[in-house]
Amino acid sequence: MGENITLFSEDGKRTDGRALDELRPIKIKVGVLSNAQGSAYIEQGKNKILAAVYGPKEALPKHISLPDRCILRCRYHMAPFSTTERKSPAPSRREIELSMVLRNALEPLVMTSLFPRTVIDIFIEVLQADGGTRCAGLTAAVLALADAGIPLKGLAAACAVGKADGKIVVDLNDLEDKYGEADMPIAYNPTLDGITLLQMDGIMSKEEVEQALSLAITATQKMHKMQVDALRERFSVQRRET
Amino acid sequence: MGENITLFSEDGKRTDGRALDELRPIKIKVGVLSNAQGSAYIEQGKNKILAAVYGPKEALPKHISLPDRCILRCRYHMAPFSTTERKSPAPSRREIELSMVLRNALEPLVMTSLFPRTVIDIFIEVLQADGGTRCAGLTAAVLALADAGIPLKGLAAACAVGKADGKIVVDLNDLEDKYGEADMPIAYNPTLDGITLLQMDGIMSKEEVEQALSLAITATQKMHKMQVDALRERFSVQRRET
Amino acid sequence: MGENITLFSEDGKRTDGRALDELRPIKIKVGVLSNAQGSAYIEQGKNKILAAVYGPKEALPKHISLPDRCILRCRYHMAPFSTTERKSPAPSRREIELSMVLRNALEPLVMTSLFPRTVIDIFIEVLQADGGTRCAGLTAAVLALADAGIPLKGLAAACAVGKADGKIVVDLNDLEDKYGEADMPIAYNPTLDGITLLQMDGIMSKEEVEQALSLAITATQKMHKMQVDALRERFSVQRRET
Amino acid sequence: MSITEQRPVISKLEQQELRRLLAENKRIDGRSPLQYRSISVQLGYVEKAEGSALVELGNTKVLAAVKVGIAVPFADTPNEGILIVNAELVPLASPTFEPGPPSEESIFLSRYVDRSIRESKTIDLSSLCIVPGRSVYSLYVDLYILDYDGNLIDASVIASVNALGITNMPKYVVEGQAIKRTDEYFKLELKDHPVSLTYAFLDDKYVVDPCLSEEYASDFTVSMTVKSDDRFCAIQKNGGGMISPRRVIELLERSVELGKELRTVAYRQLTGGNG
Amino acid sequence: MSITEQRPVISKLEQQELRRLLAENKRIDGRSPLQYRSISVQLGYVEKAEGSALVELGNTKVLAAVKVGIAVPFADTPNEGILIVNAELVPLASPTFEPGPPSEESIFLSRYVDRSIRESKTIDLSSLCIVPGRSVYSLYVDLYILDYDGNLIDASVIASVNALGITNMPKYVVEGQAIKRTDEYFKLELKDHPVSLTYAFLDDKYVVDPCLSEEYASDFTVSMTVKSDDRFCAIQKNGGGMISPRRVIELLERSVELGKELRTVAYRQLTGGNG
Amino acid sequence: MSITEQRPVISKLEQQELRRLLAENKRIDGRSPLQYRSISVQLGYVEKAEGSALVELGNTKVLAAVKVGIAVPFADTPNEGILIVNAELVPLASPTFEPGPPSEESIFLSRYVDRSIRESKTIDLSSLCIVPGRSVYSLYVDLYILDYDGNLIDASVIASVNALGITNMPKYVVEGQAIKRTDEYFKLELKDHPVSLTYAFLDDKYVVDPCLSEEYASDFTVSMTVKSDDRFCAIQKNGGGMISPRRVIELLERSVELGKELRTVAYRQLTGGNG
Repeated sequence: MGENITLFSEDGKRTDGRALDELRPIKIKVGVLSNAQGSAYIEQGKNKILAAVYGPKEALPKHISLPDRCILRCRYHMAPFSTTERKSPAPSRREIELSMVLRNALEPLVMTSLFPRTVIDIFIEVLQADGGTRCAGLTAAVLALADAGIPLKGLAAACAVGKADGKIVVDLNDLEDKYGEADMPIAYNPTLDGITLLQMDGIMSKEEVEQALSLAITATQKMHKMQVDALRERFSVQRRET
Repeated sequence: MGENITLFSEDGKRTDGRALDELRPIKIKVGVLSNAQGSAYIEQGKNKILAAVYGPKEALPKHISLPDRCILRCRYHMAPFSTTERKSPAPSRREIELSMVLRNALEPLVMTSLFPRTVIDIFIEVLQADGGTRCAGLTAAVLALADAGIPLKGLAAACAVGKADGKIVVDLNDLEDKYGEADMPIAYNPTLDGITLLQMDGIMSKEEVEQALSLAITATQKMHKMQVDALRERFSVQRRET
Repeated sequence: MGENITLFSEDGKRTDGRALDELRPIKIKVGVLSNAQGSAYIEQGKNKILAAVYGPKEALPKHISLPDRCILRCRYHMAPFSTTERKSPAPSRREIELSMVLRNALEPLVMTSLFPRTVIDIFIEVLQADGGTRCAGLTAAVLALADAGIPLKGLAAACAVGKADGKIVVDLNDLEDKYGEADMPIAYNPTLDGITLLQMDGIMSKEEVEQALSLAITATQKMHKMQVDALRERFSVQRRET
Repeated sequence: MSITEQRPVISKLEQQELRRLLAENKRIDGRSPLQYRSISVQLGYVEKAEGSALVELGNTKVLAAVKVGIAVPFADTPNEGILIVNAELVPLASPTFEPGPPSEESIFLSRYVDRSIRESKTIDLSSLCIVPGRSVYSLYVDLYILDYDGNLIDASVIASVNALGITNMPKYVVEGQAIKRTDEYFKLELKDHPVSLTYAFLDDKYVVDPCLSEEYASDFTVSMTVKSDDRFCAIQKNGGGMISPRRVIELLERSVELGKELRTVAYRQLTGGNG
Repeated sequence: MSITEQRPVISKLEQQELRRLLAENKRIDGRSPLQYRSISVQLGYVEKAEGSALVELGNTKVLAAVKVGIAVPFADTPNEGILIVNAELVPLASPTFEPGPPSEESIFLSRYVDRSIRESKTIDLSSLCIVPGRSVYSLYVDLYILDYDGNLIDASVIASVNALGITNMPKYVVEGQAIKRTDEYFKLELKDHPVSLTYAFLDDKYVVDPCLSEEYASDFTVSMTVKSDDRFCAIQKNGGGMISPRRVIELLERSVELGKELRTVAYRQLTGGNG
Repeated sequence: MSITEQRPVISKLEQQELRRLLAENKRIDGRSPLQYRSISVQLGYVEKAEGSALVELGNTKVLAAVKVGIAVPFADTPNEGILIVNAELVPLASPTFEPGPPSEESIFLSRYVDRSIRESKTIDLSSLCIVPGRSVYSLYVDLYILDYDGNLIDASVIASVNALGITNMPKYVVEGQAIKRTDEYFKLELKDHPVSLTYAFLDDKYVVDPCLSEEYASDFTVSMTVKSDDRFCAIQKNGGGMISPRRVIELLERSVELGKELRTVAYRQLTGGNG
């Protein structure tokens, strides 16, 4: 913002050497915690994020429950050491907003009507933040739900697209997030052709939004495959164990 | 307070041109909000205050309810922009005290035994403050209760009286409130000859308190008429509407 | 800490003239409050501490109750004026920890299985602090429990032992607490030979801990006698009253 | 933690009625799907604020007020003024608003309005610096929801921009180490006139500017803030449900069109009739 | 939000008994309607505070302690010391006092005591300035309710004034930019000796200095603080119910009379027997 | 207020099973009573922290991270750096951990770890002073409990000391009134390698390093922190129940022995295999 940061090298590569439509290296592991019913860990760039799921379980106090479906509770939280400057562990306004945004993005994936009067708790802990934490967190949370054996309408993966130095790019890193012109996080389910998370900050024209949207769909489809692989690995491990 | 503020001009008029026993211009409107069961708006000097009433409704959690009558909840709150310096929206100690004082002043007017186990919520929002907000707020809240169709033992209007530059005055404005010697807010029901709100800050002798009390009774009787007019207008409008 | 504080005079006496194994002057009075079911007051050195007990009474909300025994709630709190610098009345992290430590030290003394589904509240208020407040507070709280007529497995008295200027001492005063090498608060029931509170801060060798432990047992046995005397006085007063 | 919200139970009948009407491109209050409610704007409602506007969008009433102060700038933007947007869902506006610390809904609302103003650069914050690194103007935009009949976002953006548009800034002079307030004022300059357009979706049909019963019946809403140059500065899907990419693109088009109209109406008093 | 308080249920029988007694000008503890309970004052109870007093009014026990510090003055009163009154309704005093942040009752109590001291100018705050605009004395008056048998207000005013009356102020000297504490002390001077008189009303009858069961049975109470010169510096009706103007005037008279007596008793140790 | 904790109901059967095993000096996971679980330490897990370590003690997972900053020293220790230990019982680690402000368990944990480090003088805080009274280093040690299978205390001490042991301190230079960060770093020096040993008691039998089901079944636990020179710097009985003085003395002996072993394993990577 105002500073002369160059987001592209002379050969058109991004600050971390990627092409415009290239995702950062991603590492996903499902079933990483012993107490949680379901859990998943994701590394995307330098992001390190854990997601865990507890439930469905009885909703207490009762007045929060719904007679026809299960409710979701979701907490997105950043560890105090996840950012360059230490962050207070108390939830910031941003974390409160993102907890809601992520709950809204996860809710349409869950077959909530199968578990009336119950609650599912979803915890997303950012251990290290490197731009795009809400998206990586969602990608992990979906897997934690699947790992918990909760029936889903489908998986969804999320990825930020946006604009940096005038170009539409995929999977913004920390620098592009801070100094770019626009940031548009998107969660997408390819089977149902449905977007469950859609936000945009910054400035883009209609045409640029359309172009970014199309990049996001391709990127989340790639991530979808990694999700499936991670689940497959998880279940094959379980099979070996039994 | 230590500063040389003159509260009277040479012809004995107050800083805003009023006589000692003269009220500021008052504008009252009943039924100004669409969601609330009852509402009222008052302008008194530069005060701009909204009051709204919800209820009677089931008291939840149940342990707050009373078996023989309805309970009242009351919140007096100042908008952050209502004062010269921006005020934090979190309730101050003063606002907590006044919420209690106003609840206590409203409670004897309501026929609470008609609605056992229920609760009535009263919200008073000061949009602009100009001295005497608790009194103007009460005057509006009584009308909001009436507008909600809640049976009352009677109306009550409130007005601050006090002492400024040695003289007993009615309806203190902001300057007189700040630099005067004493401030005595009073709510009075003329039919039952009953005072429901009585406070005094500052210094007055027994005789001065008596004199102020007598001024307050005359002033609140005038305001009582305005309350009746505002209710009449409200109901005639409703009649026209139907 | 780093300052040259001498904790012993040339004749080997402590800063307040005591011998190594000598307790400070102690004054105990049981039954000092009118509303509480049980209460006790202790002065130990310049410590002035009140303890009060309410209960057993119905545990509300119900979900905090236990089907097979009564639960305890305990609050250790320091008055804002109890310390040299004024202390905020909001509970500090230290006070939260000590509330838990004291609850854990009192719980094994109470015959909790006699009162299923109930709660006993224990309040400890430090009016003036002079080192060893948790121990003196516990000594008083045990008496408040007895005064409330709650069946106990036995009394317990508490005392800090520790190391100051290389010597093992009993009942540390404020100076020894601050500038000494180690502080070890202990609550002990002589009949059951049981320690219910054990903490240590600072540095001591195994042999020093053993020596301190032995001093603590002698000291708490002396205090146990004072507790019994204070209860006897309380009950004789009550007998006289009836 | 964010928890699934409990909407007031809308009778199945009412929801069915909305569906039936939507199938015929009709709405419960007689509007067509892409018709906005009437807007009234009262400028300068609160004299004690440096700028204020009371906006009525149908029965929804939002009061925005701007308080101007002096503050130390944030360490990472020493040359920029401070803009803070705060929204209060005042309990007199709705039985569902509770007193207490800001709810997630109010945080969400204020953050969306903040983005709409900040990202569109409606206010040039670098023009609000007095002494770099030491003293800058602070603008507190307080949103006060007084009556709630749906679509708080669009009404709040309109109220905020109007309040900012008439804000009187006290002039300060630097005298040595001190900063002194003068009796002079200058007008805060608006660099843009953003509007937000909110759509409520029910079974893949949508309406713009939903009233409260439409909001409750809907699966989710999408808000889009459009700048005067037709570019977008904020988008947000709010609530559960899924939207297809095709629909998003459709909404972008709608918003450019509808935004032009809305801008003219919403800021008529600021611009003398020219959006 | 303030909510109708839930008083412990007083059996109808007990309330009837109080009524019956009042009809005969009698009270449950044998007092006459305008008789105060006995007062005991223990000065200097807390040695770590610069001033303190433990007051027992019947079974009601209030400990007041004054802590003296140095602070930056408020911007609007750069030449005045700071006085802060804080009341803690300590849970060991009553089953109705709960641990946690200050309740409205405790806020009300501390604000009434604050007014009684501040408005009567018992402390000349302008004498507590060290360096104008930079350093002033701060006086924290902490009220600690230890046992609650009614009439906290009157007991708290007495405890506070007594604690202030023996407060030792450390002397400070200004050395260039720094302020240094010396070993010397001076006595805080009391300019007035205010007392509060509280009356509990039941069916238009009233008693002074209500005990707890009278407070619970009453419709409301009225407190009046009287200065040494018989003028009033604070009045407060507390609780529901209505009072007629005639009754208020009657209470003013009563308070002047009773105030003289109470002042002599309450501040005997401060004044050597002369109120 | 501290309230009797509600432990998940362990079936009577399971508790009986533990008792039966203990009577034979056996444990539920096959360990002998004084056998520690296996420990894995991953240094530098969080690159954004100046030091960090992920410790797995059986299924218990604790992440410790050190953030280094600059702060004004406390008034009573103007020449010392600041050490703050904070523990978060993150709700994803256990169904019994709830989001919200620090629970008493988390406060207790962080304060015990703080004492273990501070009293053992593992960090020489006086070496962390930059300008006396004005600028010192601050070390924030954040403990993040990620998976909870008992014995958080021992795991947390190990994680904290490991994280501190690899902490890179940015060098600062004093230039006139200002303090400037340089590009250089130095290693924080550990003066000691304390370890905590935690024992769980059931009917006067005890085991070291309890797993979660042992913790739940136990009457209480005792933790003891031993320095490299075999002296103790922190002891804490936690939970109800009574312990005899004889048993305490026995634990002191055990802790010296077991501490030696544990230190070698826990800090192998820091010390190159020599505890």
